[in-house]
Amino acid sequence: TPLGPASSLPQSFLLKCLEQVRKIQADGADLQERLCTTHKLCHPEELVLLGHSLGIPQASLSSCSSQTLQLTGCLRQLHGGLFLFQGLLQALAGISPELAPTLDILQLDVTDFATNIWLQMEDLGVAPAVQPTQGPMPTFTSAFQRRAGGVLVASKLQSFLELAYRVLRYLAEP
Amino acid sequence: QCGHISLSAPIVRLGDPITASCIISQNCSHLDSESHIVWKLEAELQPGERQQYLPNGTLQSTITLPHLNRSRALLSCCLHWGNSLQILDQAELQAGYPPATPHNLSCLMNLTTNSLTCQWEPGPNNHLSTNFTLKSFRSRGNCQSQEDSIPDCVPEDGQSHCSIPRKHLQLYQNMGIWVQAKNALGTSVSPKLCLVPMDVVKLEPPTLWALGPSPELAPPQPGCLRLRWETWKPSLHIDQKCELRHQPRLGEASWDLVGALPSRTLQYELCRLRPSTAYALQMRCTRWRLPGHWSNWSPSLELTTTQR
Amino acid sequence: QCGHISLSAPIVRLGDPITASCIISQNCSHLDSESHIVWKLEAELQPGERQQYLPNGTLQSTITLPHLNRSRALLSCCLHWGNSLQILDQAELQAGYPPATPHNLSCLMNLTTNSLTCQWEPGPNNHLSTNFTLKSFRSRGNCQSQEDSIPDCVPEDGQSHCSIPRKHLQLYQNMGIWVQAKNALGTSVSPKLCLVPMDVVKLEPPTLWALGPSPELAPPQPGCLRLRWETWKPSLHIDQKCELRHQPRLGEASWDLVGALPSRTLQYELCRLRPSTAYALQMRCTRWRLPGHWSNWSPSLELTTTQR
Repeated sequence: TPLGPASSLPQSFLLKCLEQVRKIQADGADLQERLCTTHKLCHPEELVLLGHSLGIPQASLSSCSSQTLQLTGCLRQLHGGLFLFQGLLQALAGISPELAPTLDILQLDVTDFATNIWLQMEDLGVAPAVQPTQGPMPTFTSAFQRRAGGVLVASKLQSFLELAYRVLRYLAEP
Repeated sequence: QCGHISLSAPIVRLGDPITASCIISQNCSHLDSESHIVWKLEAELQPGERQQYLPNGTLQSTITLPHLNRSRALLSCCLHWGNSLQILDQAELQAGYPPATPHNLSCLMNLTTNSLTCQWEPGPNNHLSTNFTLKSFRSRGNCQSQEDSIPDCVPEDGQSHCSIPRKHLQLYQNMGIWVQAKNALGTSVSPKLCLVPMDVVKLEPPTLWALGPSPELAPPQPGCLRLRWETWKPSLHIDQKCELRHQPRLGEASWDLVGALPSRTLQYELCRLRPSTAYALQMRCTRWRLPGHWSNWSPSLELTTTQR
Repeated sequence: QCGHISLSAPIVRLGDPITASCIISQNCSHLDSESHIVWKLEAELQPGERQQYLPNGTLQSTITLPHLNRSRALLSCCLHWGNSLQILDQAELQAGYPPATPHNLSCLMNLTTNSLTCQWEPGPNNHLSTNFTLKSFRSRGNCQSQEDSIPDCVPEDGQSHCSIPRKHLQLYQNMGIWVQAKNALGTSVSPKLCLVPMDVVKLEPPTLWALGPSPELAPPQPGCLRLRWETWKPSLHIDQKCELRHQPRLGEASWDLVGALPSRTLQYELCRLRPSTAYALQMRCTRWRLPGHWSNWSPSLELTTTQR
């Protein structure tokens, strides 16, 4: 049964989600800044062609748009997207010694956020019957590809979080 | 082996009795009917041993020390030989108490080290080597049920604090945490804490800056001060509310408080102060509307109000 | 792989040429006859590439940078696509020099850490990651023949000293010691030292004490001072000779030296000094009749001679 808009989501859950989004955005910005300063990879637009060949999947938040907000679908897409980014960040392992700590924190924060949404869906009885399984992930075969992949994944993550933040803010408005 | 001591127990409670027996084998080759085993506790001879020859010709002596009142003592099994007393074996006796219950367990989430640091009071010295372990598990509800366990956190020797690294934490989920103390005489566990790491974040104070005169701004009113502040950088993602307190630097006036301020402002004007007076200002913040601890008060920012 | 750079050599000598080729495969799927590979060194476009289509349809471009003058540089293989320049692969170019010969190798035997500490000067920066290793072996004669080798001593990152632990040392036998420097462009070795650890002991200075007046002793003569000294405790087993120097604390007089003193005395009288004058006394010692280094001078002991 789809949920009514904000009514059923606890305020503390929404406030925690907003806090987590801000943290992940900060982690992501830190990763992007380090990729730029350390490896001179500063613009995702320069890596579009490479991105196509690597086949980096896209996460959709279509059920979260303000016009057609469908809460259960939105929560599931939010979780699905975060779960996808967990896999992508994992695939970037070995990116470079300087970036590894930043990538680890980013991955932990994304995983925490995904878990919180899953647990909330379970509490509301709208969680999918089965935990999602990770689809095929791009294989990064060189240090350069992991760094270029890092730029592309971080930039997609920021766009995803921007959308998520907007819908969570809307849901949290009293 | 020439002589061998065996103990009723290697470690006993302080003041309890302890029984030791010493067997001296034939290959000590100096045994004869007059041979007599002598016991020494540290340097003092101990009376009251019972000695007997065993069928296989070995000599056995047994002694019971009624009250072992020292946490460490050396027990020696000796034999008169010529005019000397020969030490044939030694055993270290240990006595103490089972560990007291660790108490005052408290934890703080450290945003710079990204770890949850817990500390406790170990209780009185029990004279024995005691291992403390910080145990924890993740839980959905209020820590009644255990979801999945977290690896034990073993503090450095003699330390009464331990830090659980970020990779074992779920910052927004409940965790059950307690301390276990274990030594040779027993085990004790502290009362259990149930907390969410992000709800016990240790916030550092915000930073206050004076706002210098600037072309876009009219000069401040007499009896007013202009300042701005920003919360501690690692907590920028956390919504907070802050409090400002101020008092004239000289004289005995107590602090005045301005509450419920936003966690960041580019420009704030504090008025209804005495003109041309030097003031000390301090600020602290707390995570808000979500639970959290107040930070300490910031160092003082000293500003002087303009003349009338 | 969409694009792949291969280099003539990952590391070249500074100023040498370097050739790179970039192959762009079909699965970049945007290749057409107008496609043009562009090379960038850091942010600057590099002219002079030679491009060709290979039989299997892949596009290959080769470029030679005549002089690589930067120790680190990022080379990018790019492709015009729409109105953007797409980066398809990057390679980190490194340039530097083979390691200079490490020089000024010297070693001291440290009696407190019980290790032989050697230090050297690495020579000018060669811009490449260079591993220094302190190598040594035990030898009967004057290090011409190697008896048995000693494990390599690897200094901590960036350090130009290393300590060989006591368990690898025979303190009274000859040792051949040298430093090897190795990087991607070559290896160099320092001149070899041949030494006996105990002959290069680093002695700490002796300790001087004033001799207070005492009943058994007659008061010191005017112009005389009484003192005693003792060599550094860890070197008490080493026969030493010592030197005492003294100078009036005030004024410009230079140091006066008293040589060949025993390494320990319970009471020494220094005379022919100016009466009622404050003197500074210092002492140093060296292993003697066996070879050794002089210790530093001890801190000053300040004594004043009695009136006439």
